Formats: sequence, C-alpha cells, structure tokens
Amino acid sequence: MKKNVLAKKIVFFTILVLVWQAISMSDVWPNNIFPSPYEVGEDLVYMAADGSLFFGIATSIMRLAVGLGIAIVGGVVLGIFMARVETVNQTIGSLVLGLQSIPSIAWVPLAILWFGLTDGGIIFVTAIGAIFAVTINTYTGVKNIDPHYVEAARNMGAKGTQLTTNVLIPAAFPYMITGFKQGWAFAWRGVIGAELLFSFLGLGFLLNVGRQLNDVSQVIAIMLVIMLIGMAVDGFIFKKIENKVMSRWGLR
Amino acid sequence: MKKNVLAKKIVFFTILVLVWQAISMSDVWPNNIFPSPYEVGEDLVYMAADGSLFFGIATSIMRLAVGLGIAIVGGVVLGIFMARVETVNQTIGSLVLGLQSIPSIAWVPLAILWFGLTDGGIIFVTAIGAIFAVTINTYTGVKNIDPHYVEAARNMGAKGTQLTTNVLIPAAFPYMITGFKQGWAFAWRGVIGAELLFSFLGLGFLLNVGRQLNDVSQVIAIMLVIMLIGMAVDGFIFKKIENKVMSRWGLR
Amino acid sequence: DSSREASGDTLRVAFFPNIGHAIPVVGMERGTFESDLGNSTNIETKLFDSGPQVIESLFAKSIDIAYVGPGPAINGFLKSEKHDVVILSGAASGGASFIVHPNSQINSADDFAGKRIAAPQIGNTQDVSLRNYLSENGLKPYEKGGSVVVLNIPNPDIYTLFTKGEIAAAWVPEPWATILVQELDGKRLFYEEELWPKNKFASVLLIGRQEYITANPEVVTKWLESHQQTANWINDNPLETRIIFNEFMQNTMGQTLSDSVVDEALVNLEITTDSVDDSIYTFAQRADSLGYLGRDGFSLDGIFFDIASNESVEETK
Amino acid sequence: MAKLETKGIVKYFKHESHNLMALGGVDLKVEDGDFVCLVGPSGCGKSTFLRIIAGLESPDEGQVIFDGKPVTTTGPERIMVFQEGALFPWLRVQDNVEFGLKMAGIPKEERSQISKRYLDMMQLTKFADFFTYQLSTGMKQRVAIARALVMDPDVLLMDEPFAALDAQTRDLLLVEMQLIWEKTKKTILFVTHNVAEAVVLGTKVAVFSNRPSKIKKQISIDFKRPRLTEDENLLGLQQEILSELRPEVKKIK
Amino acid sequence: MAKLETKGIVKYFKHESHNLMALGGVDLKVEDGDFVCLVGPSGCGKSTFLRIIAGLESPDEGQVIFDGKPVTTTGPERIMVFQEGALFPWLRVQDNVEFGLKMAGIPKEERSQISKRYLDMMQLTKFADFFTYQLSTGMKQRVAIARALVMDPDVLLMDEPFAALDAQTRDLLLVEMQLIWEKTKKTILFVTHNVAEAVVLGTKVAVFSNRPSKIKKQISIDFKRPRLTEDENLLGLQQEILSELRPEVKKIK
Ligand SMILES: Nc1ncnc2c1ncn2[C@@H]1O[C@H](COP(=O)(O)OP(=O)(O)OP(=O)(O)O)[C@@H](O)[C@H]1O
Ligand SMILES: Nc1ncnc2c1ncn2[C@@H]1O[C@H](COP(=O)(O)OP(=O)(O)OP(=O)(O)O)[C@@H](O)[C@H]1O
Ligand SMILES: [Mg+2]
Ligand SMILES: [Mg+2]
Repeated sequence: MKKNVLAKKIVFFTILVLVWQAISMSDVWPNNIFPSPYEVGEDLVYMAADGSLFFGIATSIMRLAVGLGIAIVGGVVLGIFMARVETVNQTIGSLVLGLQSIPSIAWVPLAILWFGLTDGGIIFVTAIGAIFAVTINTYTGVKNIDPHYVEAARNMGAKGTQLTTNVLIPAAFPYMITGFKQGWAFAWRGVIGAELLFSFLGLGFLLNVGRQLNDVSQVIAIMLVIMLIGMAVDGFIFKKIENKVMSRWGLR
Repeated sequence: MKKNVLAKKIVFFTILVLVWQAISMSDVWPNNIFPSPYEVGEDLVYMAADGSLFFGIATSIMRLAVGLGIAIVGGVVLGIFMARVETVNQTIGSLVLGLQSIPSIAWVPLAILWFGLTDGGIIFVTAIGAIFAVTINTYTGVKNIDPHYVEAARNMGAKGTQLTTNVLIPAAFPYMITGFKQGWAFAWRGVIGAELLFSFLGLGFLLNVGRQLNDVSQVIAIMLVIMLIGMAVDGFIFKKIENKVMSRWGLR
Repeated sequence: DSSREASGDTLRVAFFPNIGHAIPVVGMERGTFESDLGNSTNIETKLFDSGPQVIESLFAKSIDIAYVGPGPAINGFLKSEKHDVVILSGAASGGASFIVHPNSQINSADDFAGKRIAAPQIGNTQDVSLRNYLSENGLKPYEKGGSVVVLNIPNPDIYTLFTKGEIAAAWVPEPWATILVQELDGKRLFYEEELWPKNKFASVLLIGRQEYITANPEVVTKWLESHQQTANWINDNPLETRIIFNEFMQNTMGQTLSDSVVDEALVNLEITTDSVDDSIYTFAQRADSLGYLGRDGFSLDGIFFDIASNESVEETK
Repeated sequence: MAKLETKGIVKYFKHESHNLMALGGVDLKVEDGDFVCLVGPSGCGKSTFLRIIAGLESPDEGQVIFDGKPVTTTGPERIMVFQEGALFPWLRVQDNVEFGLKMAGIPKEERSQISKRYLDMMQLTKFADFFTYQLSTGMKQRVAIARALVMDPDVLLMDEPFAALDAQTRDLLLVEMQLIWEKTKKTILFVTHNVAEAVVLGTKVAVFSNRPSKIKKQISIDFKRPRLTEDENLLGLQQEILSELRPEVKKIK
Repeated sequence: MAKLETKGIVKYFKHESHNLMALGGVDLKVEDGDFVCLVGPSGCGKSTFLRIIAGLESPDEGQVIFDGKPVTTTGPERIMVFQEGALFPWLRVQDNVEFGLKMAGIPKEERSQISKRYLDMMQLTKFADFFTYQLSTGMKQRVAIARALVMDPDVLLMDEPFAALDAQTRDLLLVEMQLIWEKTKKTILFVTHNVAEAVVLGTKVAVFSNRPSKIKKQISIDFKRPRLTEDENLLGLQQEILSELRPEVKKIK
C-alpha cells in the first residue's frame, strides 16, 4: 500500500471515530442507545483482559472451520455428482436449489432437535448454510469444463476417481473458489446466527449476552470483532488463493 | 421440461416424502420432535385456511422488496462512487468490505434500539445485509467497463449524470445483476432472521411461533414455504433477467 | 406506526403470551382495561417473547408500559442514563421450579457435579437464581472452572433437550415447569419460593417509561387501578381465567395448553400486585455479584415509581 | 490557416522505474479536407497522438490548435472511431448511431431523421433494430463510422478501424471510405499499420519514427480514386514508405 | 494385415427434428508406419471419424479394427492430439507431458526420465517448469505432441493440430512433424483442411466426400523428405486434390 493511501485511510477512520464520539457526546441519542467509541473500546479491552473475547473467537472460528470444511467436501462431492450424473441433477439438483434459499438460521430449531445443544448443532447450521453455494458453483464449474480436457484425459487412460482428482477438480477449481468464498460468507453468517440462538459459547453468544443484559456497547464491540475477522479472512485467505488461481489459469 | 425428466422428479420427491413418512412412523424419534409429512401438510392447510400464511408471506415479501430496493439503489450509487472516485474507494471502500462480513442478524439489537419494533427496523436489517454485496459487484462492474466505452461516450459529449445513466450503469449491468442476485440471497436471509428475532409478523415470526410452542411441524411447514418462495424468485425473476442480459450482451 | 412518540391518546402495552402474564391477558380479553381507560385512550398491545427485547423497545420508545421479569426491569433501569424505565407495580410472584430429568438421579445439590443444568436466557430471573444457588452450595459453573454445566437456552429448547435427555435438570418458570412435569415425567425437586424469605419473590413486574408516565399520569393511574381489579378477579375466578387464557392462546398463537397444565401452573403462581421490593434488591445484589450489572457498581435509587405522588420513591435499603 | 495543427506535442508515460517518452515533439499540419494516414512502428505513439487530438488525453508539452484556437478537451468537432468500434452492446444499432445526438439533447424525431440518413449511407437501414452481437465485424465497423459521422464533426479521427477485419471486408470498406470522404469532404486522420491501406486512402501519408516519436516524413499521394489495393501504380509508393519504416521497426528490436 | 482398419463406419447425430447422417460408411485401411492425411469439406465428419477411432465416440454401424481385433473403447495404443492442444492449465509443462504415465501408475522417477527424452526431442527442456499460459501457441502445440508421444502409441490421431498457428510457426512444425515421424515410425492419421499441409506431410491423402461422408479418393505421395510448403513439385498434387474437393464443398452451399 502506498504511503498516501495509508494516510488517507488513517485520516478517514480517525474522522469516523471522532464523528462517532461527537454524536454520542451530543445529546441526540442517550448513551444506552448510542454508546461512545470510548465505551466500546473499554468493553473490548475488558473482554480481552478476562480472556472471554479470545475464547469466544477461538470457539467461533473452530466451528466455522469444521462447518465450512464439511460444506466444502460435501458440496464438492455433491456438485461433481450432479454435473456428471444427469439423474442426480434432475432429482437432487432441484432440491439443492430449494434448500439453498432457506436461511441457515431457519435450521436452528431443527438443529437443536437433532443434535441437541452441542457444537454439532452449530456446525450443522453452519455447514448447511454454506454447502449449497459450494455445490452449485462446483456443479457450474464441472459443467463448464472444456470437454477436450476430459476426453484427452480419458484418452490417456484416466478414469473414475483418477479422472475426478486429476482433471475434474483442478479444471473446475476457479469456479469452486468462488463457491468457497460464497460458502464462507454464508458459513460466517450461519455460525454467528446459530450461536446467537443456541446461546452456547462463541462470538454470537457474546453478542447475545450483550443483548440480554441490554449492554449496547458490548454488542457493538463484538460486531467490530466479527467485522475484523471477516475482513481478515476475505483479505488474507481468499484474496491470496484467488489471485494465485487466476494467474495460474492465465485468467488475468 | 421433457416428460421423462418430470417423471424422474415426481418419483424422486414421492420417494422422499415416503421415506420421511416411514421414519416418522417408525419410533426412532417421538412425533413431537419429528413430525410426519402428513402433519406438516395439515399445518400448511390450516395456516392457509385461516389466512395467517398468506398474510405472513405478504408481510415478508413486502419487507424484502423495500429492503432490497433500498439496498439496490444505495449499493449502485455507492458502488459507482467507489469506482469513479479513488479517494472514496480508499476510505469508504475498506469500510464496505468490513461491513459486508457482519452477518445481518448481528444488526438486530441495534435495529430495535434505533428503529423500535417497526417494519423500519426489519427493513434496515434486510437492506444492510444486502447493500454491500450490491456495492461490491457494482464497483467491480464499473471498474471492468471497457475504457473505450467511456472514452467514446465522452468524445460524443456525454458527461456527469448523463454518462452515469447512459453508459456506466448499462455497461456494468451484467455484474450488477450478479450483485442483485447475491443481494437478494442475503436480503431473504436477513428478513427471515430479523423477523425471527423481532418476532413481529411475517414468515420468520411464524417460524418463531412454531418454535416457541414446540410445534415442529409448523416449523417445517414454514421452512417449506420459505424454500418455495426462494426457488420461485431465483427461478422466475433472476434466471429470466440474467438470460436476457447475457444474450443481449452477447455473453452466451 | 408504532414508533411514534408518546401521546395521551394511545397506550402501547407489551406482555408475553404466558400464564405469568395473566393480568394483561385476562384484563385485555375481558375488556377491563378498555372500559376503565375510556374512549379517549386507545390501547395497543404487543406480544413479546424476550425481556431484553422489551427493554430495547422501551428505549426506542416503541412501547410505553410492559410486563417483564425483574432481571430486564433492573437492567432497563440501570442501563438507561436517566433512569427512563421504572417499576410501577408487581404482577405475579413465585412460579418457578427446579425440575430434574427422570433419569438424572439428582436428589439434591450434592448430585449436581458433572451435570448439564439449563435456565432461560442470561440475566433473567431463573438464571440468576440458579447461579446463586450453585454458589451457595459451593458449586461453580463450568466456564468459571467448576463442574456444573449451565446452559442458557430458551424455554422451548429446554423442552426439546429435556425430551432427548440431554439436560439433567432445568430451572424454569411456569407453565414450562408444569409442562416438564406433566408431559415429560420431570421431577419437581423444589419450588423456587422455598428459597426466599416469606416464600415470596417478584416474578413479573409492570414497568413503564418515566417520560410517558409523567406526561400521562391519569392514563397510568387508571391502568393501575384496572390492573389491581383484574388481579383480584383472577384470584377469585381461576377456572374462568384458564378458559380465557386458552382462548387467547388459540386466537393469537393458534394453539392451547392442556387444561391441567394451566390449572397447575396457576396454582404454583401467585397473581399479585405486590412487587415484593425486598426480593428485587436481593435479586439485584445477586445479579451484580454475577457481573451482570456492569463494572461500576449500581444503585436502585428511584426504581420504584409512585403514581400517587407522581415521582420515584426514594427508598434505600 | 490549417484546419488542425499540432505543435511540439510531447507525452510521457510513467512506468515502474522510469518515465517513457512516447511522443518527442510531434508537429503536423492538416488542411481542411485532407485525408492524412499515419503509419509508424508498433508502440511509437500513434494512438496516443490521436487521443491527444481528440482531447481524451492531455500532452505534457505542446498544443493542439483547431481552427486557430488551442483545444484541450473533447469536442463534437473532433470525433474518434475506435479500433474495436466500441459500440454499446446494450443499444440497438440505431440507438448507437443516435447516441451523440441524444447526449446533445436533440429530440427523438429529429434524431431518427438524421440517423436514417447515415444508416442509409452505410447500408445499415435493415439492421437498425439489431443488437451489436448480431452483427458481423464489418457491419460493426460501419456502425461505428455512422455513429461518428452523425455528429457531423469537422475532423474524423480513426484508429486502425479496419485492423480486425478479414481481407475481403476490408477491401469493401476501403472503397466505401473513399466514397464517404469524397461525399462529405471531412478532414480525416487515419492511423494504420498497413501501408497498402495508407496509400489507398490518404491524400497524405505521415510516417512516425520510433520512440520518442516525431513525424519523420510526409508523402503526398495524388492518384485518381477510387483506388484499390491491387493497384500496381501504388506499389512504388508503398515501397517508398516501407523503406522509411523499416529502420524504425528495427530500432525496436 | 493392416495396422488399423475401419469397416463401414456409420454415425448419426440427433438434431431437433431429424437425424443427421454424418458418416455414411467409411472404409479405410492404414498400414503400419503410414502417415495418412484426411481432408474434406467442413462439417463432413473428419473429427467424428478420428474420435471414433480413438474410442471417444462409438459408431452406429461398422467396426474399428486394430491389429486384427475390433476395438470399442479408448486405449493407450491410439492417442489423440486435439486441435486446441487441450493442455491442462493447472499443470506445468513437464507434468502435462507425464500425465498419461501418471495415470498408468508409473513411478515418478521413471516418468521424469521418459518425459525428459520427449521434452528434448520437442526442444522444450528449458520450459519444463512453465505453466501453459506462459507458452506461445506453437510451444503449446509441441507440448501436446510430446504428451501424446510419451504414451508411445502405435497410432497417433491428430485433429487439425496446426490450425491455430501463424504461417511461420506452422512451417517450422511441418518440418519437425516429418522428422518425428521418420524417427519414431509411428502410424499417423492427420486431419487438416489445408491441402498444402496434407501433401507436405502425408504418405497418403484420403479425401472425404460431403455428408453422408465416405472416402472418395486416396492418393499416395512418394516425394523425398523433408518436403516444404514452397515445393513446386507438390503443386500438381495439390491441384489434383483440390479438384476432388471442390465439388464436395459446393454441395454444402
Ligand atoms: N496509459 C498508458 N500508460 C503507460 N504507458 C502507455 C499508456 N498508453 C500508452 N503507453 C505506452 O506508450 C507507447 C505508445 O503507445 P500507443 O498505444 O500510442 O502506440 P501505437 O503507436 O498506437 O502502437 P500500436 O501500433 O501497437 O497500436 C507504448 O510504448 C505504450 O506502452
Ligand atoms: N455431438 C454432436 N451432436 C450433434 N451433431 C454433431 C455432434 N458432433 C458433430 N456433429 C455434426 O456432425 C457433423 C460432422 O462434424 P465434425 O466435427 O466431425 O466435422 P469436421 O469434418 O471435423 O468439420 P470441420 O472441418 O469443420 O472441423 C457436423 O455437421 C456437426 O454439426
Ligand atoms: Mg495503437
Ligand atoms: Mg473437425
């Protein structure tokens, strides 16, 4: 990042915080509705100091990782099946499109029913929120594979699993990355939403505690944390993978 | 749809319902936690008969439409600004990326505080969940406009608003459509999630009522409705627009 | 539009579709409040299912008065800068029990170690009571390094988990306590009131926005009178109360509770306008020691509002 | 007075480590009604030069003088035809052609009268309702020219407009281009890397040197029209221009 | 016994309303070491014929007989080189070349020994670590050929492998192709729409008729190698083949 861009950013965010502080100090809204950045910062420091913040982050990220992992594996397998076996596409495919439009939060009651109050339940909600985005993108990716790749590979003796791992998956990878990214966005929403409703550890739980105790500054503090983690994952993990894949495939 | 595809689908979904019925009739889970499809259907009929289902659907769709409308207008404006004014991108742009990764459900406590228990609050949650997806895709779209379009237009005397409405928006439209679609997915999740937590009319509310009363069959019935609406919007509205735009642009 | 500012011609009331909130339910269903307030005041009712959300809505000026438990009431009073939220009256006392799962082999606090015990959301009445009870018995929750896993989950989910045997016990309000006993063979280990002085503690309170109250004292006065009358009527007519309550449930939620659940729940509750002030101070102290009331200490000065003198009651303990 | 004159146009481009001097002081005089073809080695700055004249880019030094007055911005009297056509895919052929008129606020009816004339001239009347993806490359190029002519510019700036065409279509358009020029008497600046094209079209051919580029040589061509690429009379001129170009192209390597 | 023989190959394709008979009974005998070039009007089914031989598609009637035995599936003895190369962009050049060996389960070291030989032959050793987007079109085509040769097939099936190349690169590869054939003595079936290419490469040229296609004529070519496209001796043969083709192409219109 060039120096002057960084400077602009610093100035911008400083102004933002100052305006926020000014609004909260003026009496437009009482403090219980609109806390000051100072209070929010205090809450963050306090939660960091007693360790609950880091425990919450670790818990949420662990669940996210497992849930997203399941979604990726499951979605890729399902997507490949749908793309390669027409009957699977015609049957399960239409179900997938439907399930994809159920908000993951709607699964919470059933998750509690089926998994109880366990990490399993939250992971289920996370995974089911993300899996169909992965599935649909994998499906599109495999469908769009240049048929010459597949024919060349078959001609050179690839078949079955060999064909899948050596050709189908790498060839569909640029699309799959998009699916992973979308999946991650849904999974992150899913994990926070589920924790909020399950109220069983994690950042969503901390958000809920803030809410239950009508502590707005804790709510905002946790939202900031959620946002920072989201930015980090987007900016470091996905941007990197995407750039690498895109340049490797000669797409940019 | 060809006859035999339709037949396959019918067979598949029939089997699905039968398996479900069989599981619920076997005594793996008691009926109050795993209802049969018959009970779910009964609940649907009942809710349809007393009108609460249609009222719920209408309420949710109204909120969705307003929220998504706001997100689209706001997102397009913001996205164009970010793409055309470098400073806006360097400052607000990085904020947008961050806000995008806050699950919309996390906004619910603030929405209630700021808007009270009103449609306004739910619409806020819906709009804020969707706006950044629209913004980011519009930004990408405008950034990727062939510079020759803009130069040709400027050369022929277009400037300011004229340039925006006559060139930037139509040229970026294929990307914007993607943004609208993503925005819709987030908005739909947002509206259901918000209604579930606000507990104030709409399909999310009906879901919550089912939950509060431990009426799993109502929960599943509402999930089916949510899924069908999602499929309808995806399949009829977005598929149509997308196909039209793609063929117009000669992209397929 | 429900967000408009307070005005004398509309009173916006919040309560839960729950047997503990029998006063507003019965009072509204029988039309008592409407006729007592007269034609000049239009009553809007709003159903909620969580106390914190009621407080949020009070803060947002979406509602004027509300029936909630003491936890949210105290939080609302303390978190609002100028003490916007005050207690007007009691609405119910008692009515929570400790229910153990039939297979859990819990007979007393000695058997809690290693068990999963549920209470509704953090900071609510049962949650505070449960955590306090644990520490009085020398137990600590899991997250504080102890052996008892305390789960804060909504009542319907407690029911689900109880069905599946995933929790050993639950500290729940009526009618859930009775439902667990009648439907799932739960064992009532003790009634919460047994742990309180005089066997009484406030479980539902009538609270309001100070701004609205001072602007519309006549409306609130009439409401309070009607509130008292309804409480008396309920105590005189338990059978009709059950019928009215179930009609209300059918109309608003599309479902009813079984008659025996409502009857037993009503017996376990006391519908009273007594706000059992002592129990509120005790409760606040317990909540504070759990860290629920912020880091800066607390004072309940002014939490009780006397409508007759139109000012907060200065009362110190 | 020359219709269009450039005086000492210099243009730098920033690259990672150093500044690249693309144009090293280009002087050119174009009389009213001239058809000037610009040729030069690839990357010497021909497109940049045209863009500066159009006002789409500004020079680091020097001036563009039009009708005696310096110009610095885009203007309807200097209209560019891009290599790729740069037609708007979201508009029908007719709307593409009318685009500039619409921007100028001319009412719909008047617009369609004007566009009709140029669609006719370009033999596009039948395709007025088509979208651009439905056109062949040659038709697209004709739409692009019609879109420029509709603006009735004094100067038409054309940047390798025929580079993407196959030989047949190109030959056709080369003839059409000459007819248009004779009919409309526009002043035209025409960039091409194809020397045969240049001698067929131009009243003058200007040869650019390699970077930093200047105009190395100008050659006038007086043959009767319409000229064809097969014309053997033009071969000598082609050779002359090529012999000027060759050493410049070699410098690149 | 012929190395490869097709007997009455018939192939239909379903179109909306009717079935299109692409191949109408193709009989062809290819001896061991033959270099057979297949020419024919566009859309007559040359690619389809090659794909049937490779086992990538199955005929509706007729048989492909290899070494006396009918074959119906793909096999390592019949390897195809696609027009676009169909290289895998996710693999480096060397891994692309080794792909077939890897599928056959040959261990890494042995693979790299084998691939080294063919990378050398194709002058690709320096580029072993490149990804395909870093290669020119000509280099890609050489990788594709190396990838096929590595399989050491008895028959090499090539479907217009040089169609996308510019004239210079093509001339170069035409020479290389002849050297490879002389060195390896592979049997080659080579589809092209370029008659000059066919006469330069082939020991035989087979001309397809229009749909439903059969082989209309076979011509043997005996000139010494390496032959070049400029070779005037080959012009007569080109004329002969073109005169066979012309009526077929006309039938399409
Ligand atoms: N926006 C830019 N930024 C940096 N360098 C540029 C830019 N535009 C052009 N250049 C450089 O300036 C030089 C001249 O470019 P220009 O496109 O004008 O050449 P040209 O003569 O039109 O070439 P061609 O015949 O290949 O079209 C080139 O070296 C090019 O790399
Ligand atoms: N999968 C398919 N489905 C339907 N029709 C097909 C299919 N593949 C080929 N065809 C048709 O079969 C005919 C022969 O096609 P093929 O590609 O074999 O021709 P070709 O001789 O290779 O043509 P070209 O010289 O253009 O490559 C064509 O008319 C084509 O449209
Ligand atoms: Mg150029
Ligand atoms: Mg072919």
